[in-house]
Amino acid sequence: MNKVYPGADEAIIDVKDGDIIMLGGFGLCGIPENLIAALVRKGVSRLTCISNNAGVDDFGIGLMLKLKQVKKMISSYVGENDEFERQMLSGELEVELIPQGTLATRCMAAGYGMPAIFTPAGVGTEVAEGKETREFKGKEYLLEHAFDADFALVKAWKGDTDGNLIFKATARNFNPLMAMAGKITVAEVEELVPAGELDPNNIHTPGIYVNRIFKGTNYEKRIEQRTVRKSQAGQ
Amino acid sequence: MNKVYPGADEAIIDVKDGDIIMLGGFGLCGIPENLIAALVRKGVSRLTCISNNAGVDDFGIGLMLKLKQVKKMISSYVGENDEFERQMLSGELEVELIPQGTLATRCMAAGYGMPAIFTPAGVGTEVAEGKETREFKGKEYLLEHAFDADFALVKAWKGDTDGNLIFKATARNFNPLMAMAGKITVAEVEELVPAGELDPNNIHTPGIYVNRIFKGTNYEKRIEQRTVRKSQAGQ
Amino acid sequence: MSLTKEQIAQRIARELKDGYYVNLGIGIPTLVANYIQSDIAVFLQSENGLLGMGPFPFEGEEDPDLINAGKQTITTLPGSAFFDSAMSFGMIRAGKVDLTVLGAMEVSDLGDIANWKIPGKMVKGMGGAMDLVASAKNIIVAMMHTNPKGQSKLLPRCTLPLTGVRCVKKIITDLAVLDITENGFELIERAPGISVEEIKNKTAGRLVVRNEVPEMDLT
Amino acid sequence: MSLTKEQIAQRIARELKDGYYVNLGIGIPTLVANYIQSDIAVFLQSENGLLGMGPFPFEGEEDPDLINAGKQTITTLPGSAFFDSAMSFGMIRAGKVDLTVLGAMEVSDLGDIANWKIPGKMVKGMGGAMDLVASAKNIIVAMMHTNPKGQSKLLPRCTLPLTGVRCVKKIITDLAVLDITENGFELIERAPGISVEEIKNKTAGRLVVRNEVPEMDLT
Repeated sequence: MNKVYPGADEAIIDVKDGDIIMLGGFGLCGIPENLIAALVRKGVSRLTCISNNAGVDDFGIGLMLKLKQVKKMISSYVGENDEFERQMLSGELEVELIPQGTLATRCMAAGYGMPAIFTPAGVGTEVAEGKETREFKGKEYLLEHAFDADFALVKAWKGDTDGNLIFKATARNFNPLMAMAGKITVAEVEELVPAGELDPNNIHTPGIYVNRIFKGTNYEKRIEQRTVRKSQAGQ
Repeated sequence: MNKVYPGADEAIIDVKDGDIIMLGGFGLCGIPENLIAALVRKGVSRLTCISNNAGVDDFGIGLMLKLKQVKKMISSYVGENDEFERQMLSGELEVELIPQGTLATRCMAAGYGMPAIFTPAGVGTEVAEGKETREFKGKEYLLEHAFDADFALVKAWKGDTDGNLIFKATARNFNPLMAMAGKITVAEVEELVPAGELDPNNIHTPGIYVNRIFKGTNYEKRIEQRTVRKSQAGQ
Repeated sequence: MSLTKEQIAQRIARELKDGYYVNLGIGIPTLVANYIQSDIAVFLQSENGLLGMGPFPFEGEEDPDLINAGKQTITTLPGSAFFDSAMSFGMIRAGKVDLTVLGAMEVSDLGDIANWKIPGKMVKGMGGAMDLVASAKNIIVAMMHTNPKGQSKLLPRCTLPLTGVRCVKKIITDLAVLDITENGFELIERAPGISVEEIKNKTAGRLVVRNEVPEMDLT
Repeated sequence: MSLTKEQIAQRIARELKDGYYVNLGIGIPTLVANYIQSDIAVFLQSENGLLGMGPFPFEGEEDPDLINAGKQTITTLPGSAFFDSAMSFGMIRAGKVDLTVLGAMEVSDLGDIANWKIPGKMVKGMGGAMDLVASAKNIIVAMMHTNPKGQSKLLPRCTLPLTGVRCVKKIITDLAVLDITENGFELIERAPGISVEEIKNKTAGRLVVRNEVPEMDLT
């Protein structure tokens, strides 16, 4: 058994036009940079992408949008991307906006073998249109279904050769949830170590959920909103 | 704001007769020894206890059974306790046996604000009697409701003064799930440190879920099935 | 005089109590963090997976792996914890977050809120707002009393697509503090120097005014 | 000659493939771990929260915080991971566990299994068995062909309360290997020296026998 791949191109060799693909990250934080670059190189198209955001014009999923590789985006917030807005308003791009917690929990549901979950998010709004509702203890909930994705592409901080993953800080976000949810899960990691080097107490995603893993390179880790305090001396 | 209590007795001062109480642990592994001892000292009765197991005759929840403090047990496996069996067969003790994954997921549902979940466990068995079933993609599931507990009593390895918890090895089990599920959650820990000393990346239960915390003492950590290989020399 | 955004944030900070877990939305709500009283402990939740959010980092210490829900670089405080987005919204849905402060385009006198979409014009998405307003026990809206055209944002009924229904508890604007009651917006406090008359004129929804309405204390 | 429990475990071990994630129940299934071929990598899942279970600890190295689902002290192997019980059953429900091996009191020729309760006599509880049989893609039952009274445990219909319905794929007993098919138990292999006739006599449910039935290879 070998889960370790030489790089991103080999790890997504069997992604096909029309596939449903989950991509981890929140904004540009914790996105699978190497895997996105490989999808761009591969030129695969008509993809349905499930990702909290859609990148920015020239980074992240934005790179795929520019090349019109994406048929449909399923996201919670897409406000950082002009090309996205243009394609959406022109009808070139199909967009399904769903509440962020619903997005996260529908990923978790897939990874936990739960076909559907109940959430109050969106009750009484247009998100609820056409959806089944149900009352529990006087409160109304929407029935939302688990996602069904062909691939989950995630980015972790550290990983081992058995596929165990550890994420760093808020770059964790959707990554462990999507890692559990793909039919095939591919993880790119900043540091790849032999099985046994990670503390089993601190694993965020057990290797059973990860089919392919490789060491990513050249992480740009672009910051969207660089906010700082004045230098320490000024304090 | 102070979550730190001097000890178990103070931390459960407001547990009342008839309360619903979750107790973490799997077998005798990771059980809240100090809190159970305090419940015994306090002598509260008619409790409903939600716990994967019911202890053994002279340890764990078994101590509370002996004193007839428990009106009802909700567990998945209770095969280690003669007094339990006697009380159950004589009708003194009400028992609800539910699948272990259902038990775990109903705790998680409470902690995640999900009123109910779907699981295939128990479909077609007596566990399904009287329960709503529903088919998703050709497979049948039971609708199971989130637990509603007055107190969750858990045991962690390390904790900090803000209530953040870290569990050790398989003593984790139900503890983090129940920690999320109690109206009031009390954690006893082997090591209590000031906020800031635990790595925020490795927290299993964020402090938002923990109302009270104290340093436990005199951990016995009894082993139920001591299984060993012959000494290393013999290998 | 109507309040500045900073002053709105300052007034909201007075709603925070010791031990509160608080989620602050983007915009004015974010500023609230700067005015938390020093004698209380408040834990800021960022829905992208953090409890115990701290101030912006010092220049040169930004970590791209550490951002808030507004995608701003931040720091952590002692006692912080990271988690995934499912747990983050899990604790929100379970009502563990004591207070949510967020901005709005419109609020109705029933407590409905609209803040995620202007049909045909702006569709950025709801992000975590729908989850927050559907679950939080206590929701305070921070916003200007009127839009740039001078039209009231406190309406009998929202005209924009809703984010949540009957969920807002309190509104703090540049002109007033108002509670949502069965009878509509109840005026609780006025901004210093702002007359009840002006607030009446700029509130399109039902407004309840009882006796004396004190001025806000921003000292 | 009928197989010993160790030999049943040995035969089951041949069903394990490289890269498999496997859950082994209490009893005979636990013994399977001792016979995993050295040239394949198999990960043992223990539903109390561990992937990568290792052998029993050496004397004096037992850790009360590290046990398996049978409450036995164990060790971990390199690449192991701990998690909570919800994730444990999450991965089970999601079908990530490739193979589940468990014991049974009765199996029906439809693949139903009963192994958790004898009304009026024994009620230990189902533990994780109902979750496992409801979710695993591949379930092998390891048991004796008959009960201590000599009665068949392979029945047309289970008489005891069920653990799961139409879920068992294969049964490996002290006498035979049988697949569950549309037509009932299909005899795949015999224990060395055991006749088809004896297996027929000791199988109460529908039994399908095609042509030659080879003896198990336990070498």
